[in-house]
Amino acid sequence: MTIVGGVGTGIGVYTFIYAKGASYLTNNPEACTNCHVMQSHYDAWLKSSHRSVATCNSCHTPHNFFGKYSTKALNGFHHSLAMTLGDFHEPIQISERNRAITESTCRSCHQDVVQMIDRGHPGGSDMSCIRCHSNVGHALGK
Amino acid sequence: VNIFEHKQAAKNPFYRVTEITDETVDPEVWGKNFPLQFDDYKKTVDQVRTRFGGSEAVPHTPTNVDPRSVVAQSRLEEDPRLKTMWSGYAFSKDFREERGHAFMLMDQTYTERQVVSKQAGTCIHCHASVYVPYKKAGGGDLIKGFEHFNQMSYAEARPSFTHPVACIDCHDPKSMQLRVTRPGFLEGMKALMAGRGIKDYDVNKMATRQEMRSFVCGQCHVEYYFKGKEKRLVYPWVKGLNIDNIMAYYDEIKFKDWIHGETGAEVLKAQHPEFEMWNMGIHARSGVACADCHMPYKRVGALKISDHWVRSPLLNINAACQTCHKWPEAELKSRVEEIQQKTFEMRNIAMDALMELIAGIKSAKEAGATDDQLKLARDYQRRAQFYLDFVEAENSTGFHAPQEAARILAKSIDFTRKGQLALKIVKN
Amino acid sequence: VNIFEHKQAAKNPFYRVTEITDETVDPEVWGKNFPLQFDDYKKTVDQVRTRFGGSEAVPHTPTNVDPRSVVAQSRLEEDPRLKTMWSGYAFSKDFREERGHAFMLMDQTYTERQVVSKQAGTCIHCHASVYVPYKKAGGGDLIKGFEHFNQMSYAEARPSFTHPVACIDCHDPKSMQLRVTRPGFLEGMKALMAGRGIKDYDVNKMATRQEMRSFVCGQCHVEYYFKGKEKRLVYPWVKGLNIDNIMAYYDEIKFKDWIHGETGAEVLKAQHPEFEMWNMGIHARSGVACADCHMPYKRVGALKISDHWVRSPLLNINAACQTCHKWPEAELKSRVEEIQQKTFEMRNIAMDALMELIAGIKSAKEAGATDDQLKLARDYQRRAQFYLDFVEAENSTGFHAPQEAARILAKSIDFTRKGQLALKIVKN
Ligand code: HEC
Ligand code: HEC
Ligand code: HEC
Ligand code: HEC
Ligand code: HEC
Ligand code: HEC
Ligand code: HEC
Ligand code: HEC
Ligand code: HEC
Ligand code: HEC
Ligand code: HEC
Ligand code: HEC
Ligand code: HEC
Ligand code: HEC
Ligand SMILES: [Ca+2]
Ligand SMILES: [Ca+2]
Repeated sequence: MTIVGGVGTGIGVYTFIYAKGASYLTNNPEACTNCHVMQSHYDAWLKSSHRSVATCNSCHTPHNFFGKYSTKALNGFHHSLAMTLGDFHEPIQISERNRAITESTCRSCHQDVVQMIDRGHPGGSDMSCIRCHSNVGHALGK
Repeated sequence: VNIFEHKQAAKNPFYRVTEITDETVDPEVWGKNFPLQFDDYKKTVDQVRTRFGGSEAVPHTPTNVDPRSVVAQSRLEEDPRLKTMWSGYAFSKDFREERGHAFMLMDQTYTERQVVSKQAGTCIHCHASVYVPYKKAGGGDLIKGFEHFNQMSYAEARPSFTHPVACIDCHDPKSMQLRVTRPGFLEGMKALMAGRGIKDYDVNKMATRQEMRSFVCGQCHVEYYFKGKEKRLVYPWVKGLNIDNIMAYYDEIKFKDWIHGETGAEVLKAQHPEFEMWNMGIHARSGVACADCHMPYKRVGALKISDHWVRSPLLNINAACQTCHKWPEAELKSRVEEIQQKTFEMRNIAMDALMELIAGIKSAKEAGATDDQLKLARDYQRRAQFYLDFVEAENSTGFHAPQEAARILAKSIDFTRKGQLALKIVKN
Repeated sequence: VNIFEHKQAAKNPFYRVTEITDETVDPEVWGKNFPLQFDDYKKTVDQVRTRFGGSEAVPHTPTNVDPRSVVAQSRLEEDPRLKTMWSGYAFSKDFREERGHAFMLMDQTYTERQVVSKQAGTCIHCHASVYVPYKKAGGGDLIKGFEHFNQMSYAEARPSFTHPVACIDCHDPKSMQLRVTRPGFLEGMKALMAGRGIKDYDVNKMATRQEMRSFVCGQCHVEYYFKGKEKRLVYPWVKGLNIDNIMAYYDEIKFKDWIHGETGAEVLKAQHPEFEMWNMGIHARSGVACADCHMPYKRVGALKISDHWVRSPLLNINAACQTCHKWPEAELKSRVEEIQQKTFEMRNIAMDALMELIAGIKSAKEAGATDDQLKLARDYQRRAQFYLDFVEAENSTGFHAPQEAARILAKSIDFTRKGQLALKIVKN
């Protein structure tokens, strides 16, 4: 763990720049495909129902300025770290935090539609949009 | 846990034109606030057949005892072997395909089973909006009211109830959150959870929202029996939800529903174990709830709502299945029907086998075999019949848990086989 | 640094350092061009057990007849009932869990079945790289070479083959496209398709790429029999791929594998019908191929290659399943094992039942029952046994088609039941 942290910071910066890290901060989906491991998501996104209405960042960063860039910074760090060490889980899995962000972005765009069904519950409201709509962004495998 | 949850709790998205309280039974009143849901709710009067489900509208000449002008098709006429299986029990006189929720009170009141044998007040638990009448009769205590009606005859209890299952049976009128109002389910789940080491389980406090989307249906779509003289409604789940657990429980308490008319075996009737079977299937395991398929979301104008026209998903494949499965409708339908066809094939094999066992015991009895000599064969009949009936009575024809339904039928056939062998020994 | 390498690798996936032709059998030569695939291919020597699959490395003291120092566990020792089922047949002497492709030629050569009965040259069809030797022996004609070796004894044929299944058996050396090289499969599919109204079906010309990802496995992982004196290898699919079709076919041609040692019944041996079972399951129906699960894509640098370490997907769940199913590994594993456990439960019920039937026929025979009197019971044994063996011999323990496996076992139990009843009539 400690080794990962120490090495990560050093090489991470290098990797970030090498892999066209700067374009990561834009909204252009192609920014994500600078890494080939994102290619299949990009390809699937091109065929998805959201292709013309939402970019990667529309779903993967919170819909407010500070949330967006802090998320990107954090994710950017994990990304270059993972890329550098090359030992991430395959297939790639979304983290809990990023899943929650994605869920919040669905609600942010579709508030009107879902206002009647999206409510709390005493035992916990585990209403998840992607339980049913897992294919909206990019249908992999299916 | 989820970062978006705080915001949600505060939301109260419902615009109300009239006040509804914990005493408002009439769905029409609720419908003033929620016209979209109410409109769909009323559609459960529709009758359309699918290959194995839905229901067929069969004309009926109204009589004094049974004023219905339309009923569902008789299952006894479709398959007379059922009469033999249920010989000596009210089910052998009248058993029909079930239809929409709108009919539940009427169909219970006028089934011929009421005529041939005196039914208990307990019956009402699953065929009417009972929440308010139970609470009233119990002086505010739901359970007391439940016990009160259980001990009446059906005829005595019946006048206190007016509506089939209504909004108040599934919803909290203030928040519109789902809630369970059925004592049978509340107590059944408590027993089940206790068996799993969870004490004092309270469905309404501890279940998640997604669980509730099945639990409100599990209030009624379950196997049950009437316990003791008080005719308390009990869901037999202390040992667990699967059929082996349930059988073990009935054996332990030596329960029987009736004595078989042709063989003298102490037999059991299985009833609509949709909740139990669903629980054994891959959809439950994947977190897919009854409401996901039987009340899928639909869009009305700009709004998404739950379709309150509870019915066969095969009549609504697009909304019920296609959000999760991107196969064409015809393909999805044929996947279901192939599963059902195989279940039906095995059910028929098990049924034919059972008929032979019953005939065998009957003729051994007539030939003078003693109770002692017939004991084993009868015990196998009890098992063979309960296992078969568990799949027969379950209304998805195997779809809710295909492999489990097949496993149950395989065991049924094996019990029959052993019963027939036990008879052979008698004869030799 | 990784990324640098990745980018490099992406540019040129295939370096051809050596020429390979339609006569190059040795995978090591192919491996010069495709080192990644070759590396994985070699790993099939690994032996790891899963709950029901994989294989266990069991030490073996080399002898003159059998020089292997490691074998897989004996299934006969694990379940001695198998010996009774196969009584009178070589399988009752030696039957082991199958292991990786690397062992196929060795395990066939040294199985004790070779010792107790003279095996045919036909056997080699599925246990060696046969493409080049067949073509050579046939003077360029694959089918002629096939016929040539079929009619030899195994011992005579054996020296012409050197490698277990090799690259050339599945790949066209020029394009690396998949191809089917096995006469048994080419002819079996032709017959199957003709039955469906498609004339002159040619796998290598008419199958889609996704189909080929299963067909290359269907070359060997199928039910088969040796036809006539020429011992031609035939896949019994003329009437269709499911067990009812296959049974009907064997009945029509009055085929038997052997006469049962204890009962005298004319019985059949089912063998590894993975292709047939898979075909009856939901994955096949959804277009999921053998290679998707048993040779899933894996990433090596920037390349995605097919994992040529063909093995149990349970040893590789993330690559084999998680591309399609986003459940945690432990959950996926337990889904499979639950299906398998239920299949195993039913298999055991059917097996116990069969043991009783065999004992029954045997003792009736010993008590002097005539062939005529035993005819019906023996016929039911034939059926009960073939259906049971179809699931027993299928190597996924039900996973490839859970409901179908259960249906087959339910029918097996029913055949046994009828067999025992037929015996009862004899006795009375
Ligand atoms: C530096 C190369 C690179 C770039 C550029 C990149 N990714 Fe990734 N991404 C990866 C790698 C490697 C992983 C797997 C890491 C892991 O699982 O922790 C990953 C994982 C993810 C995950 C799942 C893991 C998680 O933390 O939730 C998401 C979501 C994701 N990427 C989205 C994006 C988006 C959106 C962009 C563009 C804004 C992007 N990626 C650009 C390399 C990259
Ligand atoms: C319409 C919303 C949406 C868009 C647009 C979108 N995604 Fe996603 N993404 C999701 C959702 C939802 C998940 C979680 C999927 C799951 O867990 O089933 C996800 C998960 C991921 C993951 C984690 C791995 C996985 O498959 O679960 C990666 C990587 C990813 N997205 C990358 C991208 C990239 C790159 C783009 C742009 C080319 C993109 N996404 C566009 C909604 C979206
Ligand atoms: C940037 C805004 C935005 C985000 C973020 C977004 N959507 Fe959408 N979505 C749209 C728009 C715009 C449409 C098309 C217009 C319409 O029909 O409302 C759409 C259409 C849809 C549809 C109907 C078409 C289809 O694919 O079946 C669904 C379902 C849907 N979105 C679900 C989701 C879910 C689930 C998420 C989160 C994982 C999400 N959306 C995230 C803007 C967004
Ligand atoms: C994954 C989808 C799915 C889930 C989840 C599901 N069902 Fe079903 N159900 C079906 C299908 C499909 C049928 C077969 C309908 C037919 O034959 O027409 C069916 C049949 C039924 C029937 C008979 C309907 C008829 O038309 O005769 C009842 C009652 C029923 N289900 C209740 C339930 C209950 C209660 C639950 C939860 C405990 C549940 N179902 C969960 C899909 C589902
Ligand atoms: C209060 C008891 C009760 C509750 C709660 C209940 N049901 Fe029913 N359900 C019944 C009865 C009784 C019938 C049969 C009515 C008849 O045949 O007259 C029925 C019939 C059905 C049918 C058959 C319709 C047809 O056309 O054949 C389906 C499907 C169904 N219910 C699903 C559900 C689902 C899903 C839920 C939960 C959302 C649910 N039920 C909740 C008692 C209940
Ligand atoms: C635990 C809940 C429950 C109890 C208690 C209950 N029912 Fe039902 N009943 C149902 C459900 C659910 C259905 C619909 C599914 C089915 O028919 O299999 C149904 C269907 C019916 C039907 C229509 C189909 C048929 O069987 O002809 C009749 C009539 C009926 N019940 C009568 C009764 C009577 C009489 C009693 C009391 C002895 C009773 N019910 C007790 C839940 C219950
Ligand atoms: C239980 C399954 C389920 C869940 C959970 C779910 N949806 Fe849906 N959603 C559906 C179905 C079914 C439809 C199709 C309704 C129709 O076509 O009538 C739909 C339709 C939609 C549409 C498109 C309406 C249209 O036709 O344009 C949007 C947008 C949408 N959902 C967003 C969401 C969001 C956001 C969430 C999470 C808050 C969510 N959904 C949760 C099942 C679900
Ligand atoms: C058999 C049970 C049942 C009955 C009876 C019932 N509902 Fe529902 N209702 C549900 C379920 C399940 C949901 C989905 C709730 C969730 O996901 O939290 C729901 C959701 C709702 C919602 C929230 C918005 C939506 O559509 O999802 C409203 C409003 C509603 N019902 C009104 C009514 C009204 C009005 C009646 C009577 C006319 C009624 N319900 C009868 C089971 C029922
Ligand atoms: C909310 C999501 C969801 C809905 C709605 C849903 N399913 Fe499924 N279904 C699943 C999942 C998850 C699986 C398990 C396989 C997997 O993990 O992908 C599954 C598995 C299946 C299978 C294979 C299992 C088997 O028993 O052979 C069939 C067939 C199937 N579904 C049909 C249907 C049909 C028909 C409907 C509608 C009546 C339906 N499903 C509704 C999510 C869903
Ligand atoms: C959806 C995934 C999937 C597909 C498609 C599939 N299999 Fe399997 N297969 C499995 C699983 C899971 C097992 C059980 C492994 C175990 O028990 O360890 C298995 C077991 C096997 C085994 C025994 C393996 C062992 O370790 O003993 C063989 C041989 C096999 N499959 C061959 C095939 C063939 C040939 C096909 C195509 C005709 C096929 N499989 C299609 C998932 C699959
Ligand atoms: C149609 C293809 C095919 C033919 C022909 C064939 N095999 Fe096999 N054999 C297989 C497959 C596939 C396996 C692995 C699956 C299994 O063992 O069930 C196997 C496994 C074996 C094994 C290892 C497991 C065991 O049974 O102990 C032996 C030994 C074996 N075969 C011997 C033979 C002999 C001897 C013959 C000729 C009588 C023969 N095989 C003919 C395909 C074939
Ligand atoms: C030339 C015949 C042949 C072909 C082609 C073939 N197999 Fe096999 N396979 C065998 C034999 C024989 C064995 C058993 C070897 C032994 O036990 O010595 C076997 C064993 C296996 C095993 C068991 C491994 C274990 O550890 O238990 C799996 C899994 C398997 N094969 C899958 C496949 C798949 C997937 C394909 C196609 C991609 C395929 N096979 C193609 C003949 C073949
Ligand atoms: C039992 C059948 C089988 C054998 C033996 C086999 N392969 Fe393959 N191979 C496959 C399958 C299946 C694919 C996937 C092809 C596709 O999707 O079109 C594949 C794909 C490939 C590819 C294309 C890239 C990739 O990885 O998907 C290469 C290169 C390859 N194999 C080389 C070899 C070499 C070298 C050998 C011998 C060491 C070999 N193969 C032996 C079945 C086999
Ligand atoms: C290429 C896609 C793909 C792969 C790889 C795959 N599956 Fe599936 N699986 C499916 C589809 C499609 C269904 C059918 C349900 C549906 O339509 O969503 C399914 C259904 C299932 C089901 C429910 C059916 C049943 O029989 O109960 C299980 C369990 C399952 N898969 C497990 C696995 C396991 C374990 C693996 C890996 C060994 C695997 N799958 C690999 C696509 C796949
Ligand atoms: Ca019905
Ligand atoms: Ca094995």
